[in-house]
Amino acid sequence: MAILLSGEWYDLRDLANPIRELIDGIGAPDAVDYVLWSLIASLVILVWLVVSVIAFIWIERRLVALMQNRKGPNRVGPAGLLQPIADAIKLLLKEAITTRDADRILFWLAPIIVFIPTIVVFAVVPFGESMVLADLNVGVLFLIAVAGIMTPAVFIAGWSSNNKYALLAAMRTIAMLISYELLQVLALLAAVLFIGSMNLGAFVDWQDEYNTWLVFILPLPLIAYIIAGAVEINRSPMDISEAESELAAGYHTEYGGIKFGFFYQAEYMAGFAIAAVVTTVFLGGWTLFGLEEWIPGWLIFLGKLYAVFFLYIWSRGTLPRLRIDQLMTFAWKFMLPLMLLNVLIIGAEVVAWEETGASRNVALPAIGAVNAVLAVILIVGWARVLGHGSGRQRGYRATLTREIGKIYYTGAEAS
Amino acid sequence: MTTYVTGIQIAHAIDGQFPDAVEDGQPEFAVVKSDSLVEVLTWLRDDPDHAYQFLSSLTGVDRIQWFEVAYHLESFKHNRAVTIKVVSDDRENPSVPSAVPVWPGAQLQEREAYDLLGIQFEGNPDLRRIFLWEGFAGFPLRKDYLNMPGGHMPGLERFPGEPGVDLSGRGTK
Amino acid sequence: MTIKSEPFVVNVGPQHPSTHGVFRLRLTLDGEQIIDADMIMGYLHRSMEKLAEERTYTQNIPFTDRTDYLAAMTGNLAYVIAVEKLMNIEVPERAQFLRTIMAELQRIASHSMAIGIFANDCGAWQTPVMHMFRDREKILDLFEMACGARLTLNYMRIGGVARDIPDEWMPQAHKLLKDLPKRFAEYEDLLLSNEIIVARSRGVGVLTPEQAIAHSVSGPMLRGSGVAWDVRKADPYAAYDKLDFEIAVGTNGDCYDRFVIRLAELRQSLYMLEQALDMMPSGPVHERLGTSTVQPGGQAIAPLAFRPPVGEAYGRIESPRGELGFYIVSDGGPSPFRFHIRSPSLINLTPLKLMAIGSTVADAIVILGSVDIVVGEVDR
Amino acid sequence: MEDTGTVVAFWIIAAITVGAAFGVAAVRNLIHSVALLIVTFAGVAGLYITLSADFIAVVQILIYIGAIAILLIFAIVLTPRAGRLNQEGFMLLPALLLAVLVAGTMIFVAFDTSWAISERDGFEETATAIGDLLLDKYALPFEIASVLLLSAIVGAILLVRPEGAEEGPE
Repeated sequence: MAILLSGEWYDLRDLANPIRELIDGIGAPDAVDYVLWSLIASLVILVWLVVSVIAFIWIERRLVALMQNRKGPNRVGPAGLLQPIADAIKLLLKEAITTRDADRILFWLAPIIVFIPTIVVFAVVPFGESMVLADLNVGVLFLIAVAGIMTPAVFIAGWSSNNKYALLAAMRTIAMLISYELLQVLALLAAVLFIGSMNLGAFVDWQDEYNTWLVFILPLPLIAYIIAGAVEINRSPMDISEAESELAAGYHTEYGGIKFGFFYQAEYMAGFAIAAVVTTVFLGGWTLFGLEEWIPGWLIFLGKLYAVFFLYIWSRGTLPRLRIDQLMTFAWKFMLPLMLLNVLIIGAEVVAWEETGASRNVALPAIGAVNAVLAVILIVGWARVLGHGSGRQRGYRATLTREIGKIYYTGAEAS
Repeated sequence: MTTYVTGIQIAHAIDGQFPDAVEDGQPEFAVVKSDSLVEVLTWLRDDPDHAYQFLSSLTGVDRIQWFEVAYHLESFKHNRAVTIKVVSDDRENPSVPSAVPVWPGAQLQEREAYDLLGIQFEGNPDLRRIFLWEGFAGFPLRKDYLNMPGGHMPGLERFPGEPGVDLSGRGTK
Repeated sequence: MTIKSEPFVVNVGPQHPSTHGVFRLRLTLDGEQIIDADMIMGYLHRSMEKLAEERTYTQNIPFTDRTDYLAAMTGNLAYVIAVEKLMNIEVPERAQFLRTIMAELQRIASHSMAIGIFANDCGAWQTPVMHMFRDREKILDLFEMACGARLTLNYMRIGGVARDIPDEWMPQAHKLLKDLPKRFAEYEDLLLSNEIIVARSRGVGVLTPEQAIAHSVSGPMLRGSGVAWDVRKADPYAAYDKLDFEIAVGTNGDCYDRFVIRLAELRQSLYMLEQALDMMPSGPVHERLGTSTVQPGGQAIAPLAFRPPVGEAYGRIESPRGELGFYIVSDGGPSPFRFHIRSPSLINLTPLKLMAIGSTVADAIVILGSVDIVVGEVDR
Repeated sequence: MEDTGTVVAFWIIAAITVGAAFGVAAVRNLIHSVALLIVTFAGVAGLYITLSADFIAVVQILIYIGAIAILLIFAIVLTPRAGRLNQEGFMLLPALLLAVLVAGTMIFVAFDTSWAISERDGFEETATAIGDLLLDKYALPFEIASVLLLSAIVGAILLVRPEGAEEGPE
C-alpha cells in the first residue's frame, strides 16, 4: 500500500509511508487500521492548526499593532514571539470558573462543540496533491453542513452562560449565521455549477487543468463568500456577536481560562477553515500555474491560506462595525437577490458553453469578462435601486458660522 | 459679550407682569416667591422680550437659615444671562416647585439637589437619589450633615450594607 | 398580529467597555429595541462639592483637574474665572493668552479622544483611538513642559497661571502646529466619509434644537442640533475676544453631526492656536493679589489663601464637553461657602432616554459615545 | 452490512440515536431537549453514512441541525412566559400509548416484510443520481413541494407583519 509519491526530501507525504508500514505490521483488522490511520492524520492536521493559531495570534497582534501605531507584544521572547505561548500557559493555569447559575453541562459542552466543526472542515480540504484526509464526493456540501453546527454550538454557549449579554449575542449570532449561511451556499453553488462537481479535489484539478483560478471567472461568489466568512468568524465589520463595545465579549462573556481559550482557538481555526475553502475553491488550491512542480503543493496552499486570512486581520484593524439590522438588510435585500441572479447567469453560461462548444481559450476569458462586468453592474445597479448613493451614505462637514444664536437645523434627513 | 441682567432689573420686569411675585431684587439675583415660580419661569422663557430659553444651571444652596435654589438662565436670542432664586425656609423638609415642566433639562440637576441637599421639588416626575443610593442617611451637602438635630450623626455611620450594619432601624434612630 | 417578546432588562455597565468609566445604563429591551432606559450613576462620586467647602480657594484648583480628567485645563480655567469674577480680578494679558492656548490645546486633546472613542463605540477596534493618541501625547508633552503634569495639571491660578512657559515650549508648540493639519486631514479622510460610521450614526439619536435647548444640553451636542451657541463667542473669556474663529454647527442633530462638529472644532482650535501663539504678549503671568508672595524678580505667585468678599458668582466657559460652569458662593471666609459645578457631562445626559428609546442596543452605545461623557465629571 | 466495522458503527450510532431520542422526551429542560434532538439528528446522519448515502447524510446535518434545531431554539427563546421547563401535562399517557403503537407497527412491518436485496452496486455519486431523478422523473412532486414551501414562507411573512407596516427606504 505504500506508494512513494515523489522522491523529494521536502515532500511531507513520504512521511506517511513508514507510519503506514508500522500500522500494517500490527496486523489488526481493516476497521482498526482505518480508525488508527484517520486518528494519526487528524492529529497531524490538529497539530498544524494549533501551531498556526499560535503563530497567527502573534502575527495578528503585531500586524494590528502596526496598523494602530503601537508595537504589540514585544517583551516575551525575541520580538514577543513567545507571547502566545505565555498566554496559552496563562489560560491553562487559570481557574475554569463555572458561574453559579450557568447550565453546568451545556456550559462545559459548548466550547467543545464549537471546536468540532472548525477541525472537521479540514478533513475534506486538499492540502496538496493527494493530501486530503477524506476525499468526499459531497465535499462542498459537507463544508456547509459542518459549518452549520457552529450555530447551535454558539447558541448553547450563550444560553448556558445565563448572562444577558451572552444570550443577546447568541440570538444575534444565530440570526446572522443563518442569513449568511445562505450566501455561503449560493456562492459555493455557483462554483459547483461551473465545475460540475462537489468534490474539493475536483475544484483544484479543474483549475489546474484549465490553468486559471475561479476567482477570475466568478468574482461575485468570492466576494460573497469572504463576507459570509467574516460573519462566521466574527471579524469586523460583522463582529456583532462579539461586539466588544456593546456586549462585552458576546456569547463567551462568562467563559474564562481554557474554556475561553477554546473559543479563541476555534475562532482562528474557523478563520483558517474559511481561508482554506476560499483557497481551494477560488484560488486554485495547491497549484500555482505550474510552479507546484518546484515548490511543494502544501506550501503554496498554506501561503494562499494565510494570505486570505490576512484579509480578515486587515479588516479587523480597519473597519468599524455595522448594526445587526443593517447586516440583515445587507444579507437579505442586497446579497441574496444578487447571488440568486448570479447562479442563474452562471447556469446560463455553462449551458451556452456546452451548446456552442467553444474552445476553452475563447470561452473562459469571455465568461470571466462577462462575469466581472456583470458583477460590477449588479453591485452598483442594485445598490442604486436600493437607494444607496443618494447622499445618505456620504459624509459631510459641519457648517461653519460666526453668528451666534441662529439655528441651522434643517432636520432634512432625520428619520 | 453676554449682558448680565441685574437682579434689580429683572425684578422690576417680573413685578410688572406678576405683582407680588418678587420677594427681593439684589444686584446679582432676583428672588421669586415659590408659589409663582413656575409661572415666572415660563413667562421668562416664552416672553419674546426676555426669551430665556436655556436653563444653564440649577443649584441648591444651604444658607443655614434657609435653603435656596438658584436658576441661571440664558437667552440665546438676546445673549443675556440672569439669575433667579427661590427660597424655602423649612429647615427640615425644604420644598420648592419643580422646574421640569418648564425645562426638562432640570431633571438631573433637581435630582442632584435633592440627593445632596434634600430639597424636595414638587412636581418632579422622577425625584430619586442620583449619586447616592436609596437609603443613604441624611443629605451630605447640608451644612449640619455631621451634626443633625437630635444628636444624629449620619455622616459618621457606616454605609448601609457594610458588614456589621443593621439595616432594620435605619432612619428612625 | 405582531410577535412581542418578553421585555428583557440589560445592564450596560457599570463595568462595560463602552460606558467610558463606571456609568450604568439600564436598558429594557423588546428584542433588540429599547423601550426604556434608565441612567444609574454615582459610582465615581467623590463629593467634591462638599470637600471644596473645607479647603481654601487655591486648594480647590486640583479638584477641578479631577472632575473632567480628560480636560483638566478647562476645568481649572472655569473655576478660576468664577473666582476672579467673584473677586473682580483683572488677569494680565500674557496669562490670558496662556490660558487660551492651554484651553485650546486641551480641546484638541479631548476632542481627539472623543472622536477616537466614538469610532470605537461604532465598532472600530481601537484603531482610531490609537491614532488619535499620537496627537494627544504630543499635547500632553507640552503640558508637562509647562506645568510638570500630564493629566491632572493644576496649572491655572486665581489671578493668572502657575508659572510661565519655559523657553523651549514655543518651538515645540510651533512644531506641533505644523504637524497637526496633516493629521487632521488624515482623520477626515479616514473617518468623515467612512460609510460604516455614516451608516451607524446618521439619523441616530436625533435631537431637535427645541429639545436640545429644553434639555439644557450644551457644547457639541447643542451645536450638533444646529444651535449656533458657543460661550467662547457669546461671552468671550480669556483672550477669545481677540481671536478669530468660527462655530461649527450641524444640521440634522444626530450622532454624526456631533461627531463632525468635533472634527471641525479640531481645525478651529488649531486656527485659534496659530493666532494666539503669534499674538502672545510678554509680561507677568500672575496678577499681584493682596496676599501674593512676590518672588525676587518681582514676579508675583499665587497666594495660598485669601478672603473674597461676600457674594456669589457664576463663571462659565466652553469646555470640550459643553458649558462648564462654577457657581461659587462666598461668605467672606477663606473657603467657598458653596461650590457647585455645572457639569456638562451630567446635563448632556438628560436627553439620553429621549434619544435612546426606540433605537437598538447598538445605537444606544453610539448615542452614549456621541454625548462624550467623562464619568469623573458626571459624578464629581 | 458485511463489514464488521460498519456493523459496529451501526450499533454504536443506533444506540446513541435512540438514547438521545428517548432523552428528548424525558428531560425537563427544553433547551436540553433541543440539544439532545441535535444529537439524534446527527446520529441519523451517521446511520445514513453507514448506508453510503453521503449526500443524504450531509443534507440531514445541514437541514435538521442547521435549520430545524435552530427554528426550535428560536421558538423556545422567543415565546413569552413559556418558561424553560418542559411541563408535565395530561398528554403524557396518550402520547406514550401512541408511541408504543407506532413503534409496534414499525417493528412488525420491518420483520414481516421480505426485503428485496438489490443486485447492483451502490451509487458512486449519490448527489448526481438524486439530482437527475429530482429534475427528471420526480420533477412534478419537486415543483409542487417548492410551491408549497414558497406559499408557507409568504404566509409566515404575512402573519408576522406588524400592522400598518409600510415599505420605505431604510
